[in-house]
Amino acid sequence: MTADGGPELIQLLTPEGERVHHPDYDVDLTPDQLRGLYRDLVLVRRVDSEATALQRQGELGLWAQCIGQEAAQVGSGRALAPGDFAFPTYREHGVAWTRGVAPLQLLSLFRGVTNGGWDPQAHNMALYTIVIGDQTLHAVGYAMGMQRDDDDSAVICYFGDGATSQGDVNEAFVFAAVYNAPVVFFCQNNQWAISEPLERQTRIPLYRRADGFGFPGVRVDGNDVLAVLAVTNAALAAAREGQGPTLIEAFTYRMGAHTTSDDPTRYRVAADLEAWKLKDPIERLKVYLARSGKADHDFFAAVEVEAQEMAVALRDGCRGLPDPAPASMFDHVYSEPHLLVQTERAAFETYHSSFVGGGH
Amino acid sequence: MTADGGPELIQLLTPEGERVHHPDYDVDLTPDQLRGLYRDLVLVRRVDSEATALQRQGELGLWAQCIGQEAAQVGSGRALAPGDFAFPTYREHGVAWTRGVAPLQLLSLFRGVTNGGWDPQAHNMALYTIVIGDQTLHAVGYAMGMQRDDDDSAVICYFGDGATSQGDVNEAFVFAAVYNAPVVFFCQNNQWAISEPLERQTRIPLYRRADGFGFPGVRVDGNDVLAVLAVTNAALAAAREGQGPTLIEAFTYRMGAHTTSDDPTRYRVAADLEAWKLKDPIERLKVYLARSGKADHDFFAAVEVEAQEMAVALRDGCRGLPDPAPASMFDHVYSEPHLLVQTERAAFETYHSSFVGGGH
Amino acid sequence: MAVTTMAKAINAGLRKALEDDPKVLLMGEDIGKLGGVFRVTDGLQKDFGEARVIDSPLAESGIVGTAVGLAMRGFRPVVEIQFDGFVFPAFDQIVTQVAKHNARSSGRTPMPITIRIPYGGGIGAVEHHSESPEAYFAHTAGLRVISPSNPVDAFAMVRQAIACNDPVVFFEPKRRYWDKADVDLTADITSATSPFEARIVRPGGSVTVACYGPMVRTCLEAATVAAADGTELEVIDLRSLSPLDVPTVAASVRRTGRLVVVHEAPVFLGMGAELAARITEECFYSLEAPVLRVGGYHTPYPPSRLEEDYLPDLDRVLDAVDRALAF
Amino acid sequence: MAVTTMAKAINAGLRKALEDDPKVLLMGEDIGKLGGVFRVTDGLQKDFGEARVIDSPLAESGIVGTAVGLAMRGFRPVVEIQFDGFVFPAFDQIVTQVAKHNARSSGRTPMPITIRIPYGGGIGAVEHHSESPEAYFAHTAGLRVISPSNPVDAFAMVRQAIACNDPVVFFEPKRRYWDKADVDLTADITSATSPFEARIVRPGGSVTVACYGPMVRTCLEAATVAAADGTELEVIDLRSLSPLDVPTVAASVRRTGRLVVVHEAPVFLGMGAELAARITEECFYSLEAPVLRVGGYHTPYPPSRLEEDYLPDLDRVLDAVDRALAF
Ligand SMILES: Cc1ncc(C[n+]2csc(CCOP(=O)(O)OP(=O)(O)O)c2C)c(N)n1
Ligand SMILES: Cc1ncc(C[n+]2csc(CCOP(=O)(O)OP(=O)(O)O)c2C)c(N)n1
Ligand SMILES: [Mg+2]
Ligand SMILES: [Mg+2]
Repeated sequence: MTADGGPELIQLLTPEGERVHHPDYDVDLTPDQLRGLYRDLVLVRRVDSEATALQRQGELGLWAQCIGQEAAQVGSGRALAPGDFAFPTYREHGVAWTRGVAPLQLLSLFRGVTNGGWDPQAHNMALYTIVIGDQTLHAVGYAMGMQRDDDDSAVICYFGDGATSQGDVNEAFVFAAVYNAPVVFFCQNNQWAISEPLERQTRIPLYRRADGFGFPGVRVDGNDVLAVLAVTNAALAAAREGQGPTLIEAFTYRMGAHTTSDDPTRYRVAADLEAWKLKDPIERLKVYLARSGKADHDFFAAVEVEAQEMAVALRDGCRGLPDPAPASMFDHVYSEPHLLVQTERAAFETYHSSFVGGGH
Repeated sequence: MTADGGPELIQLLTPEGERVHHPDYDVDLTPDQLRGLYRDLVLVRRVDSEATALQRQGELGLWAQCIGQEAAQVGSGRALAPGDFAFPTYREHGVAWTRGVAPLQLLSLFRGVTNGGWDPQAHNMALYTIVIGDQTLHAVGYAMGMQRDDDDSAVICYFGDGATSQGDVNEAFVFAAVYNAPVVFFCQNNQWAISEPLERQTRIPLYRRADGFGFPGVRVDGNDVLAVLAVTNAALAAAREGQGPTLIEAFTYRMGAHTTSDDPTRYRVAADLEAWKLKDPIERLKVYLARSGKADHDFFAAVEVEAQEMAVALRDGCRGLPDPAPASMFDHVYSEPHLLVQTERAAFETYHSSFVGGGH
Repeated sequence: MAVTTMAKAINAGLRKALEDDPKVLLMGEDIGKLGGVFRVTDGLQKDFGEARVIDSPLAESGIVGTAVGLAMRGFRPVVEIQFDGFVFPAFDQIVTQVAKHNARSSGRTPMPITIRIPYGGGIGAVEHHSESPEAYFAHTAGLRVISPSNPVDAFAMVRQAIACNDPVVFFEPKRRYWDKADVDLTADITSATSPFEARIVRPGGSVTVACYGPMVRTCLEAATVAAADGTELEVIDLRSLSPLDVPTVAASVRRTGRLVVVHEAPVFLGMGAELAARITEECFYSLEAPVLRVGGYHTPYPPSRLEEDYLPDLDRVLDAVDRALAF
Repeated sequence: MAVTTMAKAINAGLRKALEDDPKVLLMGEDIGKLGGVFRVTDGLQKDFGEARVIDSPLAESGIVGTAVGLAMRGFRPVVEIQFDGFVFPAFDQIVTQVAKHNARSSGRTPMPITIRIPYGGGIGAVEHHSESPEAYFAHTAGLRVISPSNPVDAFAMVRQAIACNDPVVFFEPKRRYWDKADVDLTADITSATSPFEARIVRPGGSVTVACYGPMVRTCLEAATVAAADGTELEVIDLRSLSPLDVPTVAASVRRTGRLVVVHEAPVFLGMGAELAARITEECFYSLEAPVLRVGGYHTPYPPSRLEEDYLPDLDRVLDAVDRALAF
């Protein structure tokens, strides 16, 4: 498997920031829209680096960095219509950004004050899913629901290269194909599943998995926000038009550790990271914007200022996140009364109140 | 999906018994070997029909008929070398036949005197697996064991068209591809998973599933014992030579009910069955043998006599199968002593012995 | 009122649910044209169409996982697992997603999913077709687990399960599918007893016998025999395993002083263990004997020719009753 | 003797098993180059090669399912499930195949598979990384389930699990991975106590406290505090959950008259239920109080900021002890 993605890689912006053309895919964006994407990328990266820092300071239990994958996430997220619905893994901070989920809501999960964090309906984005692959079936079911509602929206479903080995993901392919569900499978191939390289999951490029299930698969440069946008647009359009699923493999790289608990120096060489740094998704858009005169120094500076302000607010917000009330763990186990939970809750509260006046 | 298997169908013997040639696959069999295959097919069908009758007479709890699939099973089973290992579903009576498992051993399972029935090691064939798809991973694991033993044997793994939807089967494809395991995946596409037609499992031909995992897939006429033999030979050879897995789709038809509990008239039209009867695996070989002078009337008659004798013996054997001793259910739960099982067994035996002298 | 089998009563209940709420969907293997291997969904696809009564690919995790997505979209999926032994491929989706999603989303995305599972033995089937896996589900917070024992309850309880906003694992005692009773097929569920409450199906003062699903009939038969010997069994049909109606059982035990719990599932960590622990704690001073348990052994379900030796029967229930009385 | 953490003790045990028997294989996610997310397999791939210490695709059913095939071929696979909450995708292979295959084959094809699972909470992790699913496995006939509580036992028990011809689910209390003890890394397993026996880790006459895995340290700490108040706890480390060493607990309860069972797993249908039922049956006339249980609640494992409220701690153990004594 070629390290550069091979000839099948769809690209509209080279790592050097040169705008290139592709026979099948294109986007036509206004300078405003292009600057908007740049701003997205920068702010998402800032959320990510800020959260990483907060974890180091003990404010978060864990953080799963998305550095390097911003273009894949922002490009696909920005392709969505408001009525579309996104199913993320635990790393789609850039997608969450495009769905209007406040960064602080993401942090609340990694801080350990909630196992959720936002209202899925309010953002048309499901909660983060930690058990690898589970969400792919939810995505297909949701898309089947859209079919039944005669809603011509579509679903986008995120997962990683490692996830493609899970049975559930392949069952999702089966169901989506059989029911012709309006779902776009968006696989961010960041080359690693924790310490395991792609070769532990497949011997052919991942986009070709779709061949086995009878729907189209494409490989896009995941560090090229324009190409990702174009390819996702096309796949969503196909889904809306009743052509069923598409698998998009966004060829990218996990520039950070798997999570803040991980130490990638144990299993990968520094040279790889250096090579991928040259393909950075933000840098190439910046060069393109600057060279083409679509953005100037003032714009870039303003985005920096905005990022800085957001970071400060995020830090303060995070430190101020209150711990949930202890008894809240009993709150939503069921949505209707359940005798055992009621009994245990009462005992819990009695026991706790015994400490108020002194206790043991 | 074409009902006749399409142009990709590999065939060496037409439904009319005409020997045809294929650019990639062939077999060169002696008349003796050809007659042997015919005998296999006839005896397997007789086992099947006899077992069906025994079920109707209340001697078996259930029977899963293999009628119509004899060529797929015998052709692939006869391709195996003694050191190869077969993983069946619950319908591979023809494979069992080629592995030397006595038909009565199969019946013992369906009679309910055992959940197993034979010694897997003695026949290099695993026990029947009822939970759909589970055995495919066992097959890959076994093949990984062969790799580690530097044994250049191969594994063959059977499953149905319905099974291809299971996560486990797709995980088996992943593991086999990643480890390049010497395993032949043999899918008998008999067009039905109980009442569900193929279209509920896939929208493209099943042999193409392999494309998604990066190994070869072929579709063979599953009612053509010669083609099945040829194709299986080639796949086994590739596995032995270190080329890893192959997926064979044997395009065939379940001529009977799903099992003796099933009533296919509820979900499929009689015309289909009639069309498939014209492609019967036994008939075409008989025509070929007779026309080419490789077998004569005496041979066919002798096989009939043998089948008749076997049937009588099978009936008697089945009726004579003793029920297991009640306490035997505790025998092999563990292979080393386990306190709870010992305690329960002792109580069971005490309780039972209380009935001997009268009891309640 | 109509004399109806349990299978037909559930069919009628599903039909009513489909009629009453356009968001109700059925999904499973062979539930459409075939009407299910036990014909429980017979005729429903014909009447409600393929979009609402869905024959699925052969993949249990897929069935339950897509049901989760459908529930997120506002549907009320009712999925069928063809046999007890085939629920395990879906176990991850059930335990990880179905059970936990309401809590994870702070109640924003409830999971009104009904998982129908024919369970238990006694029908002479091959391996994996006779198991009683209910304890796995009852141990799992976020799931409700119920099981009817007769056609009347089956008709009401399946609709109540579907109407419930929480996920309900609905265990159908397959060997009682052909049991018959008079069922009022016009009854509405607002008047029915809560499915999460136990019911005393036969009052008696000597020994309390708690059971559910297929064992209720067995225990009622045992009670008839015992009565002839002058022992009055109070038979409680638990109906719900999560929540477990401990107060009803405890009140009975306070009267009788003795409890026998009966189920087909293995005794070790079965429902009887929980009931024994809880009743002993609640009724410590009322108990004249330890809670005794009758159930399956710590073995895989045996080949069918041995199932009569494996399954609790009238004699084993009476034996436990005798032992409880002898304490 | 060397001061060794539990994680390192298990590593040493795995190393010895690999050295002693060429049929032993390790398989799992990230166990090779990375040495496992907890470094329990650190260095083993380097020393034993990729054919014996296998980084697997990201698929738990695949890991366990291929292990079944390897076992059929005569290997002794030791598989790692990365965290407790990720065992469920493999549940079907474990319950349907690993557990039942020896019986199905009448003992001809045993399943000497060890399934290592780091379990339990207390490490501030995100969802699915802190669960205690042991009851699901202990309820399953055909599996053995054990859990060490300290480095010395961990070193012996992991080797005993691998040497056992039955499948063993080996639960590693992850928050005790860094606990240290003197471990004799030359000790051989023939002299070690059977892993299927409980051990009295602190004798005492007032109340018996049965626990296992991560809770043993907690209960020992509680015993120290109780002793200062004049209450002598007899702490039993169960070590094995299937089989459960009931005789050792019963003998203790006959002396103390009181039993408290402590585990992190939810109380409802947890190991405490079974122990309560069995001990009450065996020691009915010795018990001066009902068996009391301390454990997790019937809720999903809460977000980590609440885990201290969820997990049994010294105070909750002492509270139960007080309640038992007050009966
Ligand atoms: C079922 C399951 N098994 C194992 C894990 C532990 N785990 C968390 S992330 C991860 C690797 C995922 O790799 P990939 O799918 O490529 O996504 P990435 O993290 O690279 O974005 C693993 C093994 C898990 N969360 N769920
Ligand atoms: C996991 C699981 N789900 C459901 C079943 C019930 N079942 C038995 S056979 C069968 C259909 C299998 O179809 P296919 O794979 O095509 O094999 P065939 O029976 O046609 O040979 C089903 C659904 C099962 N045995 N296992
Ligand atoms: Mg990855
Ligand atoms: Mg089929």
